[in-house]
Amino acid sequence: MGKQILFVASLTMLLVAALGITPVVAVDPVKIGCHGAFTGKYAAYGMSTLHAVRYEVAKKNAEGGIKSLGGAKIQLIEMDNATNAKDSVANHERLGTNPAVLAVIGPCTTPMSQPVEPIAARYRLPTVHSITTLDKIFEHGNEYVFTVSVLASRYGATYASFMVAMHEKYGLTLNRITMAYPDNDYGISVVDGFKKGMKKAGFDKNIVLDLPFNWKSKDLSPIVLKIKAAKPDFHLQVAYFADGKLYHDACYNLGFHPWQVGGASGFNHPKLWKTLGEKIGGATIGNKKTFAYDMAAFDLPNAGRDAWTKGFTAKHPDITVEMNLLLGAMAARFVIEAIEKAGKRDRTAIAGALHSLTLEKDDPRDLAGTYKKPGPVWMRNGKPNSYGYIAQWEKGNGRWSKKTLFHPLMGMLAVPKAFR
Amino acid sequence: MMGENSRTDIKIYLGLLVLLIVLLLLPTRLSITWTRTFAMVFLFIYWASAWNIIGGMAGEINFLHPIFIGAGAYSSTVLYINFGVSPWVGMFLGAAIAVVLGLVIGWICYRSGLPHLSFALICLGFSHIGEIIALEWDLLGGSRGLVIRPAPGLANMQFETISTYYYMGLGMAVLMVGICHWISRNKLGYYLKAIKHNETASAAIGIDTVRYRLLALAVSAFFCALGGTFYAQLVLYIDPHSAVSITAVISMILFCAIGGFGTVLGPVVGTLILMPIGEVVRLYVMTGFHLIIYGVLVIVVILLSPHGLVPWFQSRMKKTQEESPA
Amino acid sequence: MDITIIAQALIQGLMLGAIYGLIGLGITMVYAITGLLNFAHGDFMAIAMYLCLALFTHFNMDPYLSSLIAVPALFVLGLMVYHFLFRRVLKAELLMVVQLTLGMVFIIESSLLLTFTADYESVPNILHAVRFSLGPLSVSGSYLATFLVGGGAGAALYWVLQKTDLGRQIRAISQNKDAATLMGINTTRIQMIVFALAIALLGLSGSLTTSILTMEPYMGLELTLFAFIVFVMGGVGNFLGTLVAGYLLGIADAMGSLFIGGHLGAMVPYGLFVLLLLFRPQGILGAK
Amino acid sequence: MLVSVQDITAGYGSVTVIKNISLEVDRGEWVAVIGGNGAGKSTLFRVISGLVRPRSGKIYFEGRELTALPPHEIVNKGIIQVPEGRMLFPKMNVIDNLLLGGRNRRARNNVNESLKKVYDLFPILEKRASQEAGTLSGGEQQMLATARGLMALPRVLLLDEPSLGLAPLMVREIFNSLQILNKEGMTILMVEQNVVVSLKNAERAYVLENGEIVMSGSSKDLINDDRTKQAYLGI
Repeated sequence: MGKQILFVASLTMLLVAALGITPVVAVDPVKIGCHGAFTGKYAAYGMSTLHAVRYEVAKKNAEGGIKSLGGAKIQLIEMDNATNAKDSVANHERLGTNPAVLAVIGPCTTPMSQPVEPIAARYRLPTVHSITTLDKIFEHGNEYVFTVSVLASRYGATYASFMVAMHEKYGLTLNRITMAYPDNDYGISVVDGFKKGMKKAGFDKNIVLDLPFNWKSKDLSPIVLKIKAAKPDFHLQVAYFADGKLYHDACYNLGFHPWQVGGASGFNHPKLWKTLGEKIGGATIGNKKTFAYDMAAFDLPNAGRDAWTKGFTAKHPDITVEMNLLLGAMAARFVIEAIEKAGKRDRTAIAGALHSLTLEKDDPRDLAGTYKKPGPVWMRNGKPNSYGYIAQWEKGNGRWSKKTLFHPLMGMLAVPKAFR
Repeated sequence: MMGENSRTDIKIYLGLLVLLIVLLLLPTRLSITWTRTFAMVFLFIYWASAWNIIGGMAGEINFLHPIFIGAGAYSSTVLYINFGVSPWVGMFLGAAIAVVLGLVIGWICYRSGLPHLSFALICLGFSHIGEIIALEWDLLGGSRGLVIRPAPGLANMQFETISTYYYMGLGMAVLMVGICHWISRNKLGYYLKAIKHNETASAAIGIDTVRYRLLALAVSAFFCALGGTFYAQLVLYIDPHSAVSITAVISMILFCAIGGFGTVLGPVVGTLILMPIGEVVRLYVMTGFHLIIYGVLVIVVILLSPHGLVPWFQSRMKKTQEESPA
Repeated sequence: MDITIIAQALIQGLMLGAIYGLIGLGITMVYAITGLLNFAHGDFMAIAMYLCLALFTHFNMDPYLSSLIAVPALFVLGLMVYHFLFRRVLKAELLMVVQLTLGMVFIIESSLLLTFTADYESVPNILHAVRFSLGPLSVSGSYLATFLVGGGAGAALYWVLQKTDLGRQIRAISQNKDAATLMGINTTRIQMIVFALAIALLGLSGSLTTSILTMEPYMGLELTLFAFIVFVMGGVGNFLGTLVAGYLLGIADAMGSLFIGGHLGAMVPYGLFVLLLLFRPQGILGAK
Repeated sequence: MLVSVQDITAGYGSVTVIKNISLEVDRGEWVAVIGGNGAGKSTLFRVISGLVRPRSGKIYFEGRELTALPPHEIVNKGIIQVPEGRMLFPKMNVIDNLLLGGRNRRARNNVNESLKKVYDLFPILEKRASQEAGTLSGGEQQMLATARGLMALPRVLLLDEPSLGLAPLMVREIFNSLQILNKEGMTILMVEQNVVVSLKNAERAYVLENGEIVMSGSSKDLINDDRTKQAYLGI
C-alpha cells in the first residue's frame, strides 16, 4: 500500500514537473550571430563590440527574453574572423545558411564588412554593423545592411561645418587650412567629406596641405614638421590610436600647437591620457586650441547612456566605456528591438522592422547621443541618421573630460575654452 | 630497394584513392560552411604544393608568393570588373604576369648568389613593395579593395552552390599534387634536390642551377597565381591585406613543415591535419586559441620528427617492412 | 624645404634608427654564434613591453625602473627557450628552424592577446615629457635615452667581445665552432648564454621604448622583420654594421615620409634594402 | 695503455664511415694512422675528441671511459687535437689564437710558461704575434695550429694531417719540432696520408682502408712489408 502511494505520488510529481518545464522548453531560443575581429590586428574593435553585445543579450534574457515570441531566450552565436576577409565571409555564410539565425551584429571595420554585404543580400540576413564607416558599403541600397556608426564622409562634413562655424562666430581666420590623414579607406573618405563641406562654404581654395601618411609608421615627426612648415590657421588631423599617440608626441617634441580638430581614437579615446602622460596630453590635446570629434557626448545629459554605463560598469568594472562599446550596445539593442517588433521568426520582417525604427529627440535608446534629428534610425539608402559632436578636453575636479561644443544640426552648444 | 619502394607507394596511392573517393562524396554530408572550409583547405593544399616546388624541393626560404597570388587575384578581378573579361581568361593573364615577375626578381636574386637569409628577406621586401603598390594604385582599389558583385554563371567563375567550388578546389589540388609528383620523378625534381643539397657541387657537375631554380620558380608562380583567381572568385572580395598577404605564405610554409618539406604528400598531409583542427578550435573551443594549437603542434612535430610527418611515416613503413620480410 | 626641417627629421630618424639597431643587435649575436634565425625575436620584446605595462598598472612602476626586472626575467626566459627548444634544432634544416620560431610567434602573440586583450597600450616614463632643445632643433628625453643606451649597449658589447675571455670564446665559436670545441670551450653553454643575453637585450629595448612604440599583441613579427633587415644590411654578423644599418634605416624612414609620404614613402626603407642587397650583397660593413 | 680505442663504429646520417676500429697508444709513444683519402682517419679523430658520437664501441683514457663525455671535458683531460686544415680562428691575431689554446682547465694557470715554450719551438710566431691568423702563410698556420695545441698542455696530442698542403722543407721543419716534443715525452697520435714521412717518424702505425684497420705493426716492419710497399709507397 505504502509503496503504491509512493509510486503514484512520484508519478504525479514527475508529470507536474514535466508540465512545468515543457512550456519553457517549447519556445526555441532566438539565435543571433555576432561576428567580428576578436583576434588579429583589429581585435580591439571587435572585442569592444562583443563585450557590449554579450551584455545586452544577457540583460534581455534576464528580463524574460523576447516577449512577442513567447519569451524566447536569445542565444548568441559568436564567431571570430581573426581580422581577415576570408574568415569573415565564411562566418557570414555559416550564419546565413543557418535558418535559426535571425540577424547578425558585426563584423566591424571595413575590410571585414565590405565582403559580407553581398552575402547578407543573398541570404536576406539582416546585418547591423557597429563601427563600419565606409560609405561605399551602403551605396548599393542593400535593404539588409545597416550601421549604427556615423559614416566617414559625415565625419568630414562635421569637421567642415565646425571650422566654418568657428570662422563665422569667433572670427578665426581660415586662410591656410591643412589636413593630414591615414591613406586608407577611412582617412580618404573622411577627407573627401571634408573637402565637399569646405567647397560648399567656399573655403576649398584655402586648403594648402593635403597630406596622406602611412598609419603604420613608427614615428610621425616628419609629418608634423611638414604641417608646421605649412603654418596652418586650422589643421585637420585624422588619426587612430597608435598613430594618434605618435602625432601628439611629435607635436609636443616639436613645440607645435596649432588650432586643430581631430578625429577617431587618436583624439577622443579615454585612454589617451594614460598613454600620453599628463604633461604631453595637457600640452597638446588638452590645450585651448584642440578639438576632438566624438560620437558619444559624455558630458551632455543622456539618461539612457548614463543608466547603461552604470549597469555595464557594475558588471564589468575593468572595461572602459568608450565609443566602440556604446555603438556595439546600440547595434544589439536595435536588433533585439526589431525582433521584438517583428514578432515572428522571419528575416525579411526583421529587416523591415529595423528600417522602421525611429528615434525621438533625446531618445533614451540613443546611447551615444548622436541621433539628434527625430525620425527613422535608418534612412532609405541604408545610411544611418546619426551625427557626431565636436568636443574639447577640459580639466575639472582633478580629471580630464570632454566638453561638447558643436553639433552640425544644432550649431555651437558652448563657447570654446579659448574664447571664454 | 626499388621493389620495396614501389610497394610502399602502391599502399600510399591506394590510401589516397580511398581518401579521394571519400572527399568526392563528402559534400552531400557537409554543411555549407564546412563545404566552404574544405574548398579553402583544397586551395591551401594547392598553394602549399605550389610553394613546395620552389620552397621545399629546391630548399629556398621563398616569400615571393604573396606577389604571385596578388597578381592572379588582382589581374582577373580588375579585368572582370572593369572590362567584363571572364576570370577564366583573366587568370591566365595574371599567371603570365606572376611568371614574368617571378623570373625577373628570381633572375636578379639568383644571379648575385645571395645567402639564404638575405634571399628570404629580399623576398619579403619585394612582397612588401607589392602590397604597397596594391595600396597605392587606384585601379586596384587601394586599401578599400575590390568587391565582385555576385553574378553566378560558369563564364564568371561563380557558382550557385558552394559544392561546385568544393569540387573545383579538389580538382585543382589533385592536379597540383599530380604535377608535383611528376616533377619529383623527373629531371627537374632530381636537379632541384641536388641544388638543395649542395648548390656549388651541383653547379660543378654541370647543372645550370640558375636556370632550374628559375624554372621551378616560374612553375610555382604560375600555379599560385591561378589559385589567386580562384580565391578572389570564392571570397568575391580582395584587398591588399588579404590578397597580397604574408600571413598566407606563412601558413603555406607551416603546412609544408608539418607534412614534410620537399615531399609530394607533405603539403597535403600538413594542410589536411592543421586547417580543419584550427577551424574546429576556432569555432568550438576558444577563439584565438587555434593559433596556440598551431604553434604547439608545429613545435612538437619538429622536435619529434625534424623532417615532418610524411618522411617519418615513410621511415616507419620501411622499418616494418624490413622487420617482416614477407 | 627649410634646412632646419630636414635637420630635425634627420635627428628623429637617427633616434628611431637607434631602436632598430638595438633590436637588430640581438639577432646579430644569436646568428653569429648559433646560425639560428629567430622569427620570434620581436615577440620577446613585446613580452618585455607587456611586462613593463603590468608592472606599471599594478605597482605604478616607471618603465626605466622595470628594466631592472625585465632584463633578468628575459635572460632567464632566454635560457629556458634555448635549453628546451633551440638546442634541439641546431642541426636541423634552416627552414625547420624558421618554422619552429614561427610556431613560437603564434604562441606568444595569441597568449599576449588572451592575457592583455588587443587594446593599444603605451606606458609613459619619467623622461617622456622632457624635451631637449638646441636652437631650432629639439629631441624628446625618452628618444634621447634610447639613443644613448643603444649606443652604450653597442659599445659595451664591443668591449665584451674584444677584451674579455667570454668575448674571445664567442668570437672563436663564431669563426669556427668545431675548433672552438677542440679548445675546450663549452660551446653549448656559451651559445645558451649568448642567446639569453640577446633576449635580455630585448628586455632592455622593451623597457626603453614603452613610451615610444605603441604596444599591441601582434607587434612582434613586424619588429623582427625590421631587425632582420638591419642585420642583413649591416653585413651578417657585424655588430657595428648592425648599428649603422639601424641608423640608416631610421633616416630612410624619416626622409621617405618627409619627402614622399604615404604608403609610397613607407616603401623607401624597403626599396633601400632591396637595392643595397642587390648591389652589395655582403652588407654595408660586411666583408666579401 | 694511455689511450685505448675499442671497437668503434661511427658515421654521419645513414653512412657508416669507420667500422669496428680498435687501437692503442702507450705513454710517450708516437703512433701513426695511415691511409688514403676518405679512409675515415679524420672521423676517427672526431670520435676520439667527442665531436662525433660513435654508434658503438668505447674509448678509454688512462683506464677511464671517455665515450660519454662532452668534447670540452675531453679537452680538459688533456686529449688535444690539432685538426685537419688547421681550423685556426682566421680573424683573430696569433696571440689570441694561442691564448684560446691555453684556456682549458689544466693549462689555464701555466699560460705564460707555455707561451714562452711555444715561442722557443716556433720563433716565427713571436714575430707574427699581432698579425691576424688568416694572413699567415700555410706553414706558419700549421705551426700556429700545432703551437695552439701545445698551449693546451696535451697529455696526448692528436695530429690530423700535419703535412697537408705544405712544402717539403716546411714538412721537415714541423716534424723536427715534433721529434723534439716526442723526445721530451709527449705522446703523439697522428693520422697522415704521407706514408713515408709517417713511417720514418712514428714508432708504430695502423693502416686504415675503407674505414677498417687492415694492418698494424712497428714502422720498421711496415716499411718492409710488401703490401704496404705496393699500396702506399709505390715501390
